[in-house]
Amino acid sequence: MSDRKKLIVSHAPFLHCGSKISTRSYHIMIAALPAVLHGFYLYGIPAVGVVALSISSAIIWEYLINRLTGKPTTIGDGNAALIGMMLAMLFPATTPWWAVITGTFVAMVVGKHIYGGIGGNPFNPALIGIAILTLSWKNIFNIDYALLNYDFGFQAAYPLAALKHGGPAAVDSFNLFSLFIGQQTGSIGSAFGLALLFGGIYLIIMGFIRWEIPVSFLAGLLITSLLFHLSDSARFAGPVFHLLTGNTLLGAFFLATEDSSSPVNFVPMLIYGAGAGVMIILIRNIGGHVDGAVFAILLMNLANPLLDKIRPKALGKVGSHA
Amino acid sequence: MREMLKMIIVLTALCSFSGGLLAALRNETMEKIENQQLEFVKGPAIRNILKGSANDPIADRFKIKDGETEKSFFVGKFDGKAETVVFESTGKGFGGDIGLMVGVNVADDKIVGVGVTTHSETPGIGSRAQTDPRFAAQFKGLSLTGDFKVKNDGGQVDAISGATVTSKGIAVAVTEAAKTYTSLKPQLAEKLKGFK
Amino acid sequence: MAKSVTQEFTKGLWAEIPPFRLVLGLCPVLAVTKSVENAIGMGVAVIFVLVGSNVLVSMLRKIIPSKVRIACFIIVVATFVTVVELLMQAYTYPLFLKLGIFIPLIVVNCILLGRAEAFAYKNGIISSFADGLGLGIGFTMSLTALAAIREVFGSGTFYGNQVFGPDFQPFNFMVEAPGAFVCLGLMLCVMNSIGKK
Amino acid sequence: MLIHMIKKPYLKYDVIDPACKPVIIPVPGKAVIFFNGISDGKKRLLFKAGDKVKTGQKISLFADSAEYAVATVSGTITDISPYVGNFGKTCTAISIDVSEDDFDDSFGKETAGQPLESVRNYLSCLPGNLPVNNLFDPEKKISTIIITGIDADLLVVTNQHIIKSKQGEIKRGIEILKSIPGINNIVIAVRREFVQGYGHIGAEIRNIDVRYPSAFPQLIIRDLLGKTIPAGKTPEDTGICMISAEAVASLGEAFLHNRIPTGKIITVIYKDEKKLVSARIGTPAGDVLKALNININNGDRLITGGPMTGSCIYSEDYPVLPSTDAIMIQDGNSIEPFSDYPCINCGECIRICPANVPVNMLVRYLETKRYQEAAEQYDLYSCIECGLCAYICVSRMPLLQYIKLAKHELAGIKLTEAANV
Repeated sequence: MSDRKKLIVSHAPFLHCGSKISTRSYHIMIAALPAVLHGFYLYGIPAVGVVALSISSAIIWEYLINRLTGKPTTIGDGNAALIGMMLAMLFPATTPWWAVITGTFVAMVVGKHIYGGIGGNPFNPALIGIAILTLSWKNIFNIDYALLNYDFGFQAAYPLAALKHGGPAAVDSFNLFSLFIGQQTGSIGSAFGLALLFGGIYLIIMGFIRWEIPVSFLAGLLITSLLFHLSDSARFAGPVFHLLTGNTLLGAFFLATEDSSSPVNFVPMLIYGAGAGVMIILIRNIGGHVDGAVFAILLMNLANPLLDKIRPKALGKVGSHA
Repeated sequence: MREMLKMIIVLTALCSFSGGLLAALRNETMEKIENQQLEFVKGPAIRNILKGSANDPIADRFKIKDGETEKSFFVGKFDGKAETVVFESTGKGFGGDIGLMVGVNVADDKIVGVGVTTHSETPGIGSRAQTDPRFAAQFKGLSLTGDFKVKNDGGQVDAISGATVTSKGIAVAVTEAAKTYTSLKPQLAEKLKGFK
Repeated sequence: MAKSVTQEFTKGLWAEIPPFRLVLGLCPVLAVTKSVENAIGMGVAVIFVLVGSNVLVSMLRKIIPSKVRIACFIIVVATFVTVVELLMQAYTYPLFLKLGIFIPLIVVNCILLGRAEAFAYKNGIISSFADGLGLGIGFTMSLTALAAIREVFGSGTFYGNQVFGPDFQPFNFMVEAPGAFVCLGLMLCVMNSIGKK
Repeated sequence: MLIHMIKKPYLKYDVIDPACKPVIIPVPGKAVIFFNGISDGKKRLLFKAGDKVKTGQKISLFADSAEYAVATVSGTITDISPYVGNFGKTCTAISIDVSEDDFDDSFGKETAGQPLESVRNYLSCLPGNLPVNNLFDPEKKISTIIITGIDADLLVVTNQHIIKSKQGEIKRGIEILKSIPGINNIVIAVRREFVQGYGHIGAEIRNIDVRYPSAFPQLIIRDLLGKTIPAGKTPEDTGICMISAEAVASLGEAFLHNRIPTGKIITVIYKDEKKLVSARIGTPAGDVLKALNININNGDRLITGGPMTGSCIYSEDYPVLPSTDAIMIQDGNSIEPFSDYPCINCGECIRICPANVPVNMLVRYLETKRYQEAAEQYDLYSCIECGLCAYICVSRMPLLQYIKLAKHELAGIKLTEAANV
């Protein structure tokens, strides 16, 4: 039996659809790219610097943690780069370098690797990073204050801050269409609604994100803001204004849909999305913060494990499920 | 039974020893602690009101019975005359009682200054009553008689923006101080004569 | 095998350093480590109480009946804590104001009852003294280490002195409660990975 | 093969090419027959090396056991040795040096009087694996038989071929099955394309969906009979017996020709091609491939069964068994390895799972070997082992293997517990 061939033995199934984590990460980054490019166009070199620093430092943190914990290097899956990019999209263009590096550190270490790395994080790491930074350095994240030295060809006030301090009357002058095509101030990646919308639809069609979450997210946001607007239009702005300003669209398509921190079953996805949409409006209209997207999504992340217990009955199970 | 007895004896002995030790220590430190409390809780406000006084107002204090309670008065000497006293009064704020030190010149009944000692107001909003010197400064020179009210209620006090309840509480505290002062003035004048 | 007095002392400094190795007494660790000053104050208070209660319990270990030993330990510990509280009020009042409720809460710190039960009740006075002192110093060291990190990054100061110069914008998160948890977790992680080698 | 839709991608079963005819594989020089059960050293062996066997001869290896195998070739026994298969399944391999066919006629003699007795005594090793033990088990109370005219796994077309080409045999087989007492319902599950021509076969014809894995027993029963098999139970526990079309055809053939059939139809899947072959049971896999001029090299994978549920074998000597519907050869270069990446909770498996198993949660428990909780809380036993989750998994986790291993381990625990009580 000397000519016996050495065969590989492994387990079924012997086919794979070919999907990869890296493909997933890079597609999401590509979908977000137009909005980021628009950020570069609006804010120039500083924005490029923030995005580049954020992505590279996120990758470096991931590499260092891999080395420290003695695990295989996982920067190749693109997840670190993706988190860095999402975080950069939430930064104002004038964010100083040390804040960017602290932000990626918090996102990668406190947001992701403390929980065991990819797939284990209960919160969206980028949101953890931005939330902790916002609480620590309010001035950096005050959009009006941060972008003081810029001269735009359009109304330069941060729409949500104007709404918070002046009520709907103060934001009447904003043209909804120019808001939609990105003529507004904000964080680097959040201004260009049109690009975010197309990026999101691309991701849904390619199957990288679940349509249930953004759709219910936007529905929750629109319905709640409409109810507020109808009850007192002198105090609360209309639904379309809320849709097009702040981090709404970025949150709906890119932040709330982060795999590990969002539910996977149908009904929970709807509740999760709608809950985040409703929370945003509650925070914007009666809460203390100017934009509620970050905290609203973090709150719903918290509810995710509980929500995901609502699931269809498995085959061959009798009686109801908890 | 023996064991039981032993348990009781040991516990009793230990408790008595502990109680005795603590009681002795407490007696020993009581005065020191009171001084420390005055120094660190009320001291800053008192010293701020009596800035430039020749004596140590916390050392030079006396007590007068006001009905059931005893009130502490801190004396400040200016130009060799002991005419200024500071005492504490309270009013209801947004988060609870606000302690207010009110300094008054006995010679002309005018307020020398006020300062918040203890409070539990919202940080950054109500707490500005303690930290913002402009709010306290407006009381200076007013006569310590009658009622104090915020301007919304038709009074003379400018409220801190966003902290109307706190401002009202302080106005009430000053009003209280005026009442106390009016009723205790004779005794106060008597005591002050003792300081030379 | 009984250890030498020196060993009893040094084990508290590294091998059994309380918050990190024993994971005991976390309440003050989280609560008072906003600044190095607080941490040292707390540490000194704990050293005093720990040494005192260890020695006293060890002295009385022959007399205390085992059925009521926990009650006796608590009386001893509570006495020392009250002594510390009164002394602090009398001599270091500003520190007392900052540490506040956490001074009386030393009574329920697991380290004290734990050492009384696990060590002092079974060992001689000298060993108990060494054990108490070692663990107390270890506790103070870990508190100070944690406080140093939190204070330097969270307030930009060390023991009240500016570290980074006036342009530094403090990373407030570190001095908030969640920052304490995150910091402690990361330090535990580092300590564990050092311990493994 | 994978059809992309916004919501659910799905895999489709292949339809057999009408022109496809099985290639006859010559009788091999050496054959191996597997016998269920293993010698514990005490039992007296009835056969030994050097004994001669005839084609169709019943081989009862141990003196006091009802188990038997059927020789599918004539020749001399050269070796009897134990063989350990996947998940510790044990059997005894009987190697035979093949000579000229010499048919044993004891089956033909008994059929005249009592067909059912001879089914029970001779036909448990038919091509297609007729579940004789289940059919005649008085405790199972089988009342319904489902004949599967479609293979459960992807790419395999063995039973489709049988349904198309062996109507006569199937008809005869059904007649015999009907004579089993207690059976009152026989259903044939086939693809819609094959429904024609089965009008008077004597059984109800139902068509099944084209989507993988609708030909799995649990799903056929759910879709065709509207019944659910409780998680962890087999169809037989609820009185339903699943029989492959090939087994029914072989049964019919045995009675039509008074001889136990020995040829097995196999789909050989190699690269993008597939071929039907007919080989003697016991033919080593290597001989089948040699006859088709397929070379396998070091590093390739040789798989018995289909691409989704088959299992790897490590030697070309592994023989064709009565249940071997397919042999698949996977090129070493095209092998996509599983990874040790963690689950990223993307939810693809949840959406593709036909049994609604919360795979994302389940795998977190299985990875940490918490099998008991996995079974109680996360529906381990609802899994029908179709392999779709592992097929779609972005992290490329060996999900199906985790699940199979968990079930195996739990069964082991149960056995130990039962032994200790």
